[in-house]
Amino acid sequence: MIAPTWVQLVFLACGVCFILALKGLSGPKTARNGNLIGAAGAVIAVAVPFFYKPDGVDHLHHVPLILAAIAIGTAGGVYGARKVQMTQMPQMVALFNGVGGGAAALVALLELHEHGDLFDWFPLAATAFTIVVGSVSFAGSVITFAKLQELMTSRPVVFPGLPVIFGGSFIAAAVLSVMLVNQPHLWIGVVLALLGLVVGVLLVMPVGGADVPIVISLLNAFTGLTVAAGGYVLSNTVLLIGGTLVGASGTFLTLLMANAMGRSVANILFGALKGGSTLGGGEASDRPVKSAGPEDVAIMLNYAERIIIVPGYGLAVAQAQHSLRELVDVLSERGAKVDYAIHPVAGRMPGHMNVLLAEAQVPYEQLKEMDEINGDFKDADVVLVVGANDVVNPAAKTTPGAPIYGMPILNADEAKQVVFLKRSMRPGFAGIENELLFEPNTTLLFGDAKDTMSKLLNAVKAL
Amino acid sequence: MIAPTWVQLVFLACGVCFILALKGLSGPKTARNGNLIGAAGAVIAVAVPFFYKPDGVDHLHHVPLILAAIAIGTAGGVYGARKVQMTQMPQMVALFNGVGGGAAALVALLELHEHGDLFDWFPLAATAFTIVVGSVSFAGSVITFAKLQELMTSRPVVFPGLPVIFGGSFIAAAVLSVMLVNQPHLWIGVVLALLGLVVGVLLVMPVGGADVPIVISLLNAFTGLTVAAGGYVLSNTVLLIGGTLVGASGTFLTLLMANAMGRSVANILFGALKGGSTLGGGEASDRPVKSAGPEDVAIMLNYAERIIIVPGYGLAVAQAQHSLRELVDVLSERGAKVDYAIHPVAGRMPGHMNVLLAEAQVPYEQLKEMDEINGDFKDADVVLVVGANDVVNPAAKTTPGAPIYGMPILNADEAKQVVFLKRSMRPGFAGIENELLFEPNTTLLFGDAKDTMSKLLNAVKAL
Amino acid sequence: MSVSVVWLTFFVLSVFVGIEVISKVSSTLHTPLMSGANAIHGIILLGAVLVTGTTDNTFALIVGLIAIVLASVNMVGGFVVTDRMLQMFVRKKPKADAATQTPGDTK
Amino acid sequence: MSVSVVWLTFFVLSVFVGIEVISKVSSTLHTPLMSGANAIHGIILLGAVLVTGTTDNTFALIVGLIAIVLASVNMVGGFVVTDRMLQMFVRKKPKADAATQTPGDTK
Ligand SMILES: NC(=O)c1ccc[n+]([C@@H]2O[C@H](COP(=O)([O-])OP(=O)(O)OC[C@H]3O[C@@H](n4cnc5c(N)ncnc54)[C@H](OP(=O)(O)O)[C@@H]3O)[C@@H](O)[C@H]2O)c1
Ligand SMILES: NC(=O)c1ccc[n+]([C@@H]2O[C@H](COP(=O)([O-])OP(=O)(O)OC[C@H]3O[C@@H](n4cnc5c(N)ncnc54)[C@H](OP(=O)(O)O)[C@@H]3O)[C@@H](O)[C@H]2O)c1
Repeated sequence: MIAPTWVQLVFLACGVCFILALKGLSGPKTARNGNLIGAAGAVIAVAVPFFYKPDGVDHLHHVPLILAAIAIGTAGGVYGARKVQMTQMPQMVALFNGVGGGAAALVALLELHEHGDLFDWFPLAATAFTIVVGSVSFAGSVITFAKLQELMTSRPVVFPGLPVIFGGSFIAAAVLSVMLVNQPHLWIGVVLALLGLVVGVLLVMPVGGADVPIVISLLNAFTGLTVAAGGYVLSNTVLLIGGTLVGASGTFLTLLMANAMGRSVANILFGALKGGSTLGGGEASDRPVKSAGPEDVAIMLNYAERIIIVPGYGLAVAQAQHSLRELVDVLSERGAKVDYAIHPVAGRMPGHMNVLLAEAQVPYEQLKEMDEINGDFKDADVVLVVGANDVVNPAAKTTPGAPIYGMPILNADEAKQVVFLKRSMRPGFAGIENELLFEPNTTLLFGDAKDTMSKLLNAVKAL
Repeated sequence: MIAPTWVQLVFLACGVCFILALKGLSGPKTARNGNLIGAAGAVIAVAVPFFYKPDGVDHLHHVPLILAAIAIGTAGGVYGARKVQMTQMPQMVALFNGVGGGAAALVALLELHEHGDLFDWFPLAATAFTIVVGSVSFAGSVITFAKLQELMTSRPVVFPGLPVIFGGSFIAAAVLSVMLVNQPHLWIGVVLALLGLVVGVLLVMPVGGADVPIVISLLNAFTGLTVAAGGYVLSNTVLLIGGTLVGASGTFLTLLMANAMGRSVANILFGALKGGSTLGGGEASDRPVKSAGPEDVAIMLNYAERIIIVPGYGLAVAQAQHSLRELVDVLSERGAKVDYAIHPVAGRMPGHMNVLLAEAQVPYEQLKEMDEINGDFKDADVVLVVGANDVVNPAAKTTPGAPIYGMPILNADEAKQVVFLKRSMRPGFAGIENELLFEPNTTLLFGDAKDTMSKLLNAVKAL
Repeated sequence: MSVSVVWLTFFVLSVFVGIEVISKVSSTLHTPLMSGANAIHGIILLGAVLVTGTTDNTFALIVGLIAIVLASVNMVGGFVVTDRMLQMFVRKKPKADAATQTPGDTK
Repeated sequence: MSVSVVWLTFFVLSVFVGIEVISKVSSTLHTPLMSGANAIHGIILLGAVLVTGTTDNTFALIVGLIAIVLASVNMVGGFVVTDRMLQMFVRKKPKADAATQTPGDTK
């Protein structure tokens, strides 16, 4: 497809928009504008084919149908994006990523069907890559979605023959790709797509508990690379640049995230296959703990000078962030120094907790990152752990073999008093018991966080 | 020039080396390896043409002569690079940059001579650009060298007709470039080169005192862009990528530097043309000051608990950094807390002071950047200003119109005692008087820094 | 230059841009960044439109339209959801004293 | 794609790489960075070699040889002088206590 020069220049400009978008998205002040620039680039790029004669045809065919399809997709996308709760953001990203991967695979299949016989070996290899990896991304994202939405167990799913089936599908995909390069038949492409789906499912199934969001990020990078390969097949710079940007930055981001959890990506993906260690307990223990009512905790907070809040996923689920913000305001007014300690993987995705607290209008300055505040815990009078668990679990330091072993944690155990707000003795996402719950200076305040938090707020106000 | 695929791949790899080189050079731990990777890429790229058949000719002609020329250039470059003193680094960079720009202009002239009649308008425009800007870079760098090496006055040189001549040459260059695009005659190229030389001289002449190093950085970026344009003319990726990298990063670096001096680049280049403000005094004043001997200063230092050293260009000229390091070691041993406050433009180039102190093996941790230490001056018992002047001159804050007005400075004036080591009452590079010298809590220790520093060291040791 | 080398060069340069441009991101912004990047690869919509609009085979047309729907969900939904997340970061203007704010807006 | 657009794309991407790659540099390293970048544009030597080695005109040959000499000074000198500067940064290994060092090596 040779496009006229002005089209090529517009596409280059759209590629630049994507660069500026990523650049913007990596700074808090510029993030929103960055996203808008990216959207502008994307919209312009998509509008272009309606205004020139692509690939020898005198005009774009099926324009009404295409516009209708875009309208349907847009409506669905906007609806989903508007309705989703902030706690469900990871699932949403996974789903959007999956459909993108699926679309890339379909585009590659079509291109194979239409022009495959004219292709050289290199474009054919890129086509095979796009079909397989796009399907992997699609199927993997769907499973990820199911796990996070609790449509299926979030624990690792492993069965005896899994590594064999996985390896077999992988090899079959490689062999078929080579076949496709030699003879560009559509059926080979279709089989490749099906194999990709199998590989995608098998890739994500054994990934357990705490690690699913890393997989989302990885699949996101995969989709980026498939789009880049698709751009090569279609000779389209904007697809190539946009896809490559996402592929490269996504891969890097995945490494950053895995790093924040103290894990390697290989370990996350294949750890469960080697058996064992990601399979934590999961049932509630009945060892004795110290529990208290909101009034007792209120008194404790009232006399504390230095308070650190550790918010976690449960805070978000309970939608207790607004009452928490209010509680913090009251306590600060009374002279206590209160900060939020944000663990990088608190919540279900890195940076997720910041989004949730930002939603509740917590001032940015009160949010302290882990490295910044970890030294302060030993001076804290009270640490209030609201719906968090794994991110303060000392097993990460003390129990080799625990699924979170090696992950840096917040040193809540060093504080004078620790108060947990949770509903039960059930463990967190990683499925392992938290020794800190049984320590003598730990107090539990049972109940749904939203409910206990407002009781606590009233009790503090009453003092 | 269509090169075989392997050559193109090698060139791409060399381009990647340059990227990695710049990346490495921007971190202290990786800098040296980065530079070596860049050198490796450059050497490989230059070796390539000896191993394939460029441009239809069956082999590279004149190989012995070319190798001889490379040998001569290498010998000269290595000799210069080895012999230069660290204080003269800015001149050396200027000179190397200038010859690079000159080479680019010559290459473009040759290309015009050999293939100009085959060129489209766009390559011709690029050729014109390379010739003009390469010559500007060459001439400008030579003048810069002369100014820094004190072969001519470092004060701004302005004469009445200057803006007119400058503007005229500029317009003439533009007109001739248009002519060249229409009819690729060699003589037009030669005239363009001469005009470029004139523009280069006139561009740097009026830049005065403190600002010359910014001009080096700017000319460096110019040369990068000419090399990029040359790469386009020769259809050579490695020239294009390497040149563009330098052009872009050099421009950015120039802005960073100008920012550190609190000036705009336009103001630096054309400030003097508008007349006036960059023309400081330059003669020594004879207002009364308080001076003292090394013994008095030694006693002062001996009883100080918090000492901050402000090193400047004079320290480097005097080669007193080694005795200074020794003095600091002795004082630290006796329990004082001593740090070096490094102004970003102390010395003659940003970061220059760090190089000089690193040469004297001052430990990295004792070097504090301006923002880091500026709050500490008010607690300092003694500030020892060694061969520095402008970077502690309060005129930057108090005297609008002073050449350094707006530049952030080190708050030495807030300290309890200030001691200056300098030879005379003469001003610094910017040519303006320093009020701080006349303050009641300022003491002057006159003499060459190397000499007074060792006397001071002995006096301290004797206590 | 051969076409494949040209594309390889685009690819290599874009890899560096992609990595360098985000290498300073703070973990606060990981989620919106991932989501924004996710929206960007929705540009596969352009590919889907080009392929669908140049075919005359009914089967290909149907598959192409499905690809368009999927890709638009990715692209449009991605940008909208990212914007929704980022709105929250922007809303917080520096207040004189966080503790004296009115508690309002508790959903 | 047309050749000029290809080169323009290379240029644009390289501009971003160039800026992003150095945007984290601390002012400590400005001087070596400038010097290293200066050495990199010495790659014009490659251009000088290519032009000189494909001409048969004596005048052009002489000019080309001059260009080669100048460019090699830029390239080789640039890398060597940068290395010399950077050696100083590397030499300092963390010492137990800076104050107890032997003063030696005062030139
Ligand atoms: N953010 C990321 O990037 C990322 C990525 C991958 C994995 N993860 C994983 O996600 C986990 C994050 O740790 P976390 O400490 O934030 O969460 P967590 O360990 O999953 O703990 C959440 C706690 O909240 C409690 N909870 C749930 N709903 C509640 C409600 N309505 N009211 C009160 N409490 C409620 C739960 O206890 P009850 O059931 O007893 O109430 C649970 O103990 C880690 O395992 C991390 O590795 C995060
Ligand atoms: N680093 C950069 O990036 C950069 C870029 C552009 C411009 N500049 C300019 O360079 C200047 C740097 O400021 P600075 O404070 O480092 O230097 P400065 O203002 O030039 O002062 C140097 C002082 O050292 C004294 N001195 C010279 N030789 C000496 C010797 N042998 N022994 C003792 N003292 C000696 C001089 O006084 P006596 O003659 O009385 O001895 C002079 O006052 C600023 O104006 C800055 O803007 C720097």
